[in-house]
Amino acid sequence: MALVLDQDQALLRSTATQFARERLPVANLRRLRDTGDATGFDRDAWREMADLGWTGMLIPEPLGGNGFGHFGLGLVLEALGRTLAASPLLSTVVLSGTALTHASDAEPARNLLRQIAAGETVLALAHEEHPRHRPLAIATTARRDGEGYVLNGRKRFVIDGHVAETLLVVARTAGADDDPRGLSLFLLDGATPGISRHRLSLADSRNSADVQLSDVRVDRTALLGEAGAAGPVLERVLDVGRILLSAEMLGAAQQAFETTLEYLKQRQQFGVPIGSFQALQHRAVQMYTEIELARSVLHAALTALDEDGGADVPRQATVCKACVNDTFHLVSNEAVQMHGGIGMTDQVDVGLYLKRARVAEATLGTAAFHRERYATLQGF
Amino acid sequence: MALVLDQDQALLRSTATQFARERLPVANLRRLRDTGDATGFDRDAWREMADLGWTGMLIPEPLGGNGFGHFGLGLVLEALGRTLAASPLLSTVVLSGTALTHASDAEPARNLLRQIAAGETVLALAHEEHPRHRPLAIATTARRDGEGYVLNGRKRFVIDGHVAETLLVVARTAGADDDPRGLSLFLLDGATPGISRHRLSLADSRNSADVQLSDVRVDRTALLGEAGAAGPVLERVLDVGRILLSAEMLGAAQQAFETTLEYLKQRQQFGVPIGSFQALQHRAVQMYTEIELARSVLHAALTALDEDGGADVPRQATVCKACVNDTFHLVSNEAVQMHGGIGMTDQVDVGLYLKRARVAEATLGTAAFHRERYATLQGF
Amino acid sequence: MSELDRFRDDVRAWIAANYPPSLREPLRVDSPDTPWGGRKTRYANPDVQVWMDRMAAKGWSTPEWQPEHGGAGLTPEHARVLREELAAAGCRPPVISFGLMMLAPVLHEFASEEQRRHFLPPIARGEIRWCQGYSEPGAGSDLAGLKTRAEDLGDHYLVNGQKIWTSYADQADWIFCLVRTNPESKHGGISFLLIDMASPGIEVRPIQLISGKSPFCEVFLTDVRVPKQNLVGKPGEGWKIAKRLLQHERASISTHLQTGLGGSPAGRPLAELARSYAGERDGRIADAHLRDAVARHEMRSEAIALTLRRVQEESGKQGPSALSSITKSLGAQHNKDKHELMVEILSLAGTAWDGAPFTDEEVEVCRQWLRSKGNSIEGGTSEIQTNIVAKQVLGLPD
Amino acid sequence: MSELDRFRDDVRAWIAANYPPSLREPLRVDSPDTPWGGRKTRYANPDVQVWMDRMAAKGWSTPEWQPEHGGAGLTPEHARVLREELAAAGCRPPVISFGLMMLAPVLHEFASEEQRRHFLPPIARGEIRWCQGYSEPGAGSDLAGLKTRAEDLGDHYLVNGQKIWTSYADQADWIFCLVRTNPESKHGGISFLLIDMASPGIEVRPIQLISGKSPFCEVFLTDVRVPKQNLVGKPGEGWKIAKRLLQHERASISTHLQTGLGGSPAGRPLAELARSYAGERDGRIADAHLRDAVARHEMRSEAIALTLRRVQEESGKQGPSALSSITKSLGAQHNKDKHELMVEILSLAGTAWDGAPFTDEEVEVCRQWLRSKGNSIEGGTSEIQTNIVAKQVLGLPD
Repeated sequence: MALVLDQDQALLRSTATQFARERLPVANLRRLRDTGDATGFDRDAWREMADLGWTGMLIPEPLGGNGFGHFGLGLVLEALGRTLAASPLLSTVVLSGTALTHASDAEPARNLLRQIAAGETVLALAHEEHPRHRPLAIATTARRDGEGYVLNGRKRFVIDGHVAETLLVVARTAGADDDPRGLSLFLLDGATPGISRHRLSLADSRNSADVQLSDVRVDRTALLGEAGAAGPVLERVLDVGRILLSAEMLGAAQQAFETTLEYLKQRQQFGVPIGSFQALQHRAVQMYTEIELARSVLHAALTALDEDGGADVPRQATVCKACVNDTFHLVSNEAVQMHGGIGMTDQVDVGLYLKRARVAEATLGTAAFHRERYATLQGF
Repeated sequence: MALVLDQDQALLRSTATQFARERLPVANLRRLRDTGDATGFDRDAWREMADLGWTGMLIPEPLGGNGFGHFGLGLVLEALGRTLAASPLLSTVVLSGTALTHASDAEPARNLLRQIAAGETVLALAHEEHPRHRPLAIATTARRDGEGYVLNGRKRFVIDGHVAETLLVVARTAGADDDPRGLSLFLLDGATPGISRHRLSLADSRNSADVQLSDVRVDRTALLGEAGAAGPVLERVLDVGRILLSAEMLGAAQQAFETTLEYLKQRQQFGVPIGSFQALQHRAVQMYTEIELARSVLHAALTALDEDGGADVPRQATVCKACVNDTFHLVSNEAVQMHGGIGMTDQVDVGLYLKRARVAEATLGTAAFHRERYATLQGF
Repeated sequence: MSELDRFRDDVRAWIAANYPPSLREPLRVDSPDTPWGGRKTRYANPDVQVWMDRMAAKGWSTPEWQPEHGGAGLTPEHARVLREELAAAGCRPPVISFGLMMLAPVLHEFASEEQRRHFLPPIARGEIRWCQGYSEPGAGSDLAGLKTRAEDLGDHYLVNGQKIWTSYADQADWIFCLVRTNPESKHGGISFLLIDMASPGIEVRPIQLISGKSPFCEVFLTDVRVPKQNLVGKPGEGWKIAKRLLQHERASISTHLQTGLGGSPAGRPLAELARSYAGERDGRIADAHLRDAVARHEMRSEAIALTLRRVQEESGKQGPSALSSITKSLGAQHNKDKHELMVEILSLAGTAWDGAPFTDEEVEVCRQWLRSKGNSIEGGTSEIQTNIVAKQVLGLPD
Repeated sequence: MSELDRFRDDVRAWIAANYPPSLREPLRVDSPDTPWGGRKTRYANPDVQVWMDRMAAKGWSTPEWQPEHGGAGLTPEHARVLREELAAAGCRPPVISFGLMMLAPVLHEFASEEQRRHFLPPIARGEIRWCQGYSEPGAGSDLAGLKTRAEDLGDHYLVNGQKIWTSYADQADWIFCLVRTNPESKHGGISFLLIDMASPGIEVRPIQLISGKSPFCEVFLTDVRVPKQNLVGKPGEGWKIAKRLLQHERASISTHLQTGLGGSPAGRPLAELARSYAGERDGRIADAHLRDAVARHEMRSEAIALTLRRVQEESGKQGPSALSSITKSLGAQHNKDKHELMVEILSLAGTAWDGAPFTDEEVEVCRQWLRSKGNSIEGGTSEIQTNIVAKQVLGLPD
C-alpha cells in the first residue's frame, strides 16, 4: 500500500496545489457567492481541469480517460479542498462516473463516460431523500408503463442538481423503504418534462438542489443495467464518494490548520505571540495529530480503491469518512476560536471552512452514521 | 432548595471532616488492606459514628433516630469520602435502612431500624446479580413452600455481604427477568442454613461479597411487605443509594483534586512549579468546574430526598450519579497523570482514589446506564 | 391597610390603565421591539415607545434612582413592590440598554454629581442609547494594550484611533470609550471618556459576521474633539473603571446564559427535534447515538442551571461567589455544544442558509449555530477566563 | 543455486535441528520466559537458556555485529535471510534486553573499541543483563536536573545519589547511568557511566505500583567506586549520549504500541468482550452505547495502525519521520483508552483485584488497566512530548 507518495504523485499534487491557489483561490468562492452566480462554479476553470486530465482519472483509456486512478484524483481534490474550490468533480466524475462505470457497459453509459472524460458535461446523482443520510430510504418510485417507466418522488440535496445536464436518479422499482433490493438507476435528461429543480442555499455556498419528479415519463433505455440491481452499485458509488469527499475535506482541514498555526505565530497579545501559550500549543498538537491520522486513513482508502478487489472498500470508506469528519470538525472549530473575534467575521476565511465542514460532514454520512455502519460491517 | 449550607449543616460537615481526618485517614484503609482485616472496616470507629448520631440520620425519632435527613448524611459521607473511609453507612443505613423503612412498618422492620439507629448491627442488601448494574435482572427465586419460602440464587457484589448479620434479599416470587413486577424482599439471618458467602477482592479494598442461596428455607415472617410489591421499594432504595454514594464519591474527588492542586504548586521541574504550566492550569480549571457542577447536582438531589414527595427523585438521582461518575472519573485519571511517576506508586494515595473511583462508578449504574435511564424517564 | 399595600394597589391600577395591551406577548430574543431607546431606534410596534415614555414620566424605569437622576426615589421596599406588580402583570421592561446595564453603575460610582445629573436622566428615560468602545484590533484579550490616543489640548481632548466589536455603534447616540491619555504607562495611562457619536471625525462601519448578521461595528475616530468635562474620574483611572464595568458586563452575560439551556430557536426541546428529524421507534428517538447525546446535553443543562442558582444563593449569602468566575465560559461552551447538537440532529437541513424549502427554524438553527461560536470569544475569551480562574481561584502560580 | 539460497537452506536445517520444540508456542507479553539474559534471571522453561546459548554460539543473536563484538559478521542480505527463516519457523527471539535495544547502539556509536569488545559480547550472548539509571526523584520530566554526583578521584569516580524508575534493577547485573561530573553546568555537566551492580554501596528497593506489580526499583548509590574506564564518551558528553539513547527507547516503545490495538489480556476482541458482558440482541452488542464506543475505538485502532505503518514507510524513504514524534503519546492515550473501555465493559468485574470467582482475564483487565496509566508518564510524559512537537514540528515559539 502506498501511504507515502511516489514522484508522479508528488508532481500531480504540486500541480493541483498551484492550480487551486492561482485559479480557484478562496476569493473565487466568495465571488460566486456574493454575485449570486447562477452556475455555482467557474466554467473556464472546469475546462482547464479537463485539459489537465482530472476529469478522466477514473475512466479507462478506451473511453478517453487516463486511468490515473482514485489516488491521483484524491490528491487533486485534496489540493482543491485547500481553497474550498467549487467544481463538478464530485458530482460528475466521482459519483456519476462511478455509477455509470458500475451500472452498465451499454453505449449510452459509455458515451457519457467519454463526455465526462472530455469535461463536456455535468451530471448529478439524485439519490438522497432526507436531510440525514439514509442511503436506502428511497421512496421515489419508477413504475412500469408500457415499454417505459414513470418516475415520481422528491430528491434532496442533489450536488450540482440545478446545473446538471443529465440526472442519475435512484428509484424504487420494487420493495419498501430501507430495502436494498428493488433499487434501480435511471438516466434522465434534465429537460425531461415533469422534472423541476430548485437550487438550495446552504451555508457553504456550494451547489445543492432539490429535484422534484412528477410523472416523469422515460423509455426503457433510460434504465441503467438491470431493474432492481442498483443496490450494490449504489453502495460502491457512495463509498467512492465518501473517500473522495474525504480527500477534499482533509485538504480544507489542513489549510484551516496551517492558517491558524500561522496566526498563532503572528498574532501578538501581552507582548508575545499567542502561539507561545502552552494551552494553545497543546491544542495545536492535537489538531496536527488528528490530521495526520486522517491522512493515513485517507491514503489507505484511496489505495484500496485502486488496488484491491473491493472487499475492503466499505470498511475503509467508513473509517475514512468518520475519521476525516471528526478531524475537520475539530479543526474548523478550533480555527475560529483561536482567531478570536476576527475569526467570527466574514472578512477572514476561517468561517468559510467552518461552514464547508458541516455541510461536508453531513454529506454521505456523519461520523455517528459511520460508527454504526462500521459495527454492522464488522458484525457487532 | 438549599444549595448552600446553613449553620447546622456547616457544623456537621466540619465535625465529619475532622472525624475522617483523625479517626479514619487513608492510612486506615491501607491498614485494613495490608493486614487482610477480616471485617473490612473499623468497628470502634463505627461505634463512634453511631454515638455521633450518623447511623440514625434517616430514621425517625420514635425509632431512635434523629431525622437529620439525607442532606446531613450526605455531608457525612462526603467528608468520609475524602479519606476513603470504610464503614457500613452505605450498606446498613442507606440501602438497608431505606429498604426497611419503605417495605414494611411491621415490628421486625421497626426493630431492625432501632438497631441500625443504635449502630448495633450491620445489614446488607443482596440485590445485584451481574457485574453490570441491571436492577431488574433478578433470577433469584423465592418459591412458596407450605407457610414459608425457599430461596435459590446467586447474589453478586453485595456490599458488606460477608459481615452483615442480616441480609435483605431481593428475590422473584413471580415474573421473568427484567419484569419489575413479581419482586419481593426477604429478611434473612446471615446464619440461615443454605446461605454461603464469599468475600471478594476488589481493586478498592472495600467490602463486597458474593452470596449463594441454596434451598434457603424461611418462614413467612421473612417476607417484608407484600409479595411481589418490592419493585417500587427497590427503585427508591437504589435512588437513595445512588445519591448518597455520589456524596461519598464527590468527597473523594474533591480530595484527589485538592491533593493534586497542592502537588502542582509544590513539585518543581525546570526550576519552576509545574502548576505554572498553562496546559496543566487549564486542565485544573476543568476539574474544578466539573466538581462544582457535580456539587450543585448532588446538593439538589439530597434536598429532593428530604423535601419533595419523591416524584423528582428518580431523575435527580440519575443526573446526580451520572454527573458525579464523570467527574470522579476525570479527576482520578488526571490526579495520577499530574503526579507523574510517583502517582503510579502504591506509596502515594492518588492510586487508591483511582481504584475507588471505578468501583464506585460501576456500583448502582455507570454514567452510560444513567444517560439511558434519563432518556427513559424523560420519555425520549 | 399599610402604606406599602396602598402603594401596591396604586401601582396595580396604574399598570392596568397604562400598559399597552399590544405588549402582552413576552419579548422574544433579538426582537425588533427590544426597547433599546435612543434617537435612531425604530420599533415594529409603536407601543414600545409609549410604554417607555409612560414609565419614564413616573421615574419608574429606574425606581430607586433619585428624581434628579431620572428616577422616582423609591425606597427598596417600594421598588420591590413595583417590580413584583410589573412582573405579575407580565409587563415588558420599559428600557433595556447598555447605558442602563453597564454605564449607569459606573457613573453612580465614579462620575461627578454634575455628570450624573447630565447623563443619567436620558439613560433612565431611554432618550440616549450608548455603545461601548473597548476592544481594538490589536487589543482583544490584552485589552490594556489599547492604542486609541486622547491628547490633552487644554479644554478638550483630541481623539484618534480605532475601536472594534462595538455592538450597535450604528444605532447608538453616544459611546463610552477607553482611551490612552499617557503612552508611558500601560494600565495607568488609560482614561474613561464619553463621546457624542455625532461629533465630526467619527465613522462607523458594521462588521459582517459569519452568521450573516452584523450587530458589531468598527468605529474610526479621526481628530475627534471631546470636551474635558466628558472625562469620568481622573486621567489614568480608566483601567479601574473598565474593570468594574467588565464585571457588570459579565454579570449581564451570565443572566443570558440560560439561553444555552433551552431548545431550538422555535422553542422545541432537543428531544423533539431529534424525534422529528431522526424518527421514532417505540416512542423513543430511533437513533441511539442521538438519544445518548441529547440525554448527555440535557443532564448537563440541569447541572448548569443548578449551578447558576447556587451562584445566586451564594452571592446572596456570602457576597460574590468564586463560582461566578466559571459560569461564563461554562455557559459559552454549553451553548456552543447545544447548537452543534442541533446541527447534527438536522444534518444537512442544519446547514440551511436561506430560503425555501427550509423552515425558519432550520435557517435559524444554522445562523445561531454560527453566531454561538462567538460566545467563547466575546466579553473575555474562555482562555482568558480560564487563566483567571487558575490564578485567582485555584491559586496556581504565574 | 546462489550462495544466499544455500545459506537459507543451511539456516533452515540448523533451525530444524536446534530449535527447542517446547518453545513453539509464541511468547506472551510479560511471560516469565522472556529471554532477558543475565546472571540472576530464572526461566520457567529451561529451553529458553538452551536456545539463547545455541544462537549465541553461532553469533546469530546479533548477526550483523562483528565476531569480536559477539556477532556473526553477516552481510545485511544474509542477516535478512536469517531473520526471515527464524520468523518462518516461528522462533522466539533468543535475547530481549535493554542492553541489546538501548545500550548497544550507544556503545557502537560513542564507546571506545576497547569498551565495545569488553561490553558488547556479553550483551549479544545474553550473559549480562543491563538496567537504565536515568530518572531521579527530583529529575523526571526535567531529566537534566539530575543530581547523582560522580566525583573524579583520579583512577575512579566516587558516585553518590539516587536513581528511580529503574526497570528490573533487582534483576540486572550492570547499570548504565547518567551522573553529574560537573555541578556548574546543567546539561554540560552530565556524563555516561557504566556501573557493576555488585559494587559495594549499591542498594536496590523495588517500587510497588498501583497495579500491584513492581518492575521498577529505586537504586541508592553510596560512595560507589567506579573505574574510570567505565566512562563512555568524554566527561560532559552524557547528555548527548542520553538523548540518542532516549530515541532508541522511544523507538522500542513505539514497537510495543501495537499492544494498544489488540483485545483483552486473553486475546479476545473488544466486541466479543462487550457481547459476553453486555449481552447480544439480533446478533449485535445489546448496549448501543458500548457498540458505539467499541466502534469508535476500533476505528481509531485502524487509523493508528496505518499511521505507524506510514511512519515506517516514511522513515524508509526519507529518514526519520516527523510523525514519529506523535506516535508515543498517541499510542499511550489509545492504550489507556482501551483499558478504560474494557473496565467499562466488565463494569464491577473489571475492578477485580484477585481470586475467585473472578477469571484470570478479569483480574488481568483490572491490573493492566492500572498499569496502563503509566504509559503517558514513562519514557517522557505525554505533556513533554506534546511540548516537543509544538516547538520542533509545528515551530511554535517559546
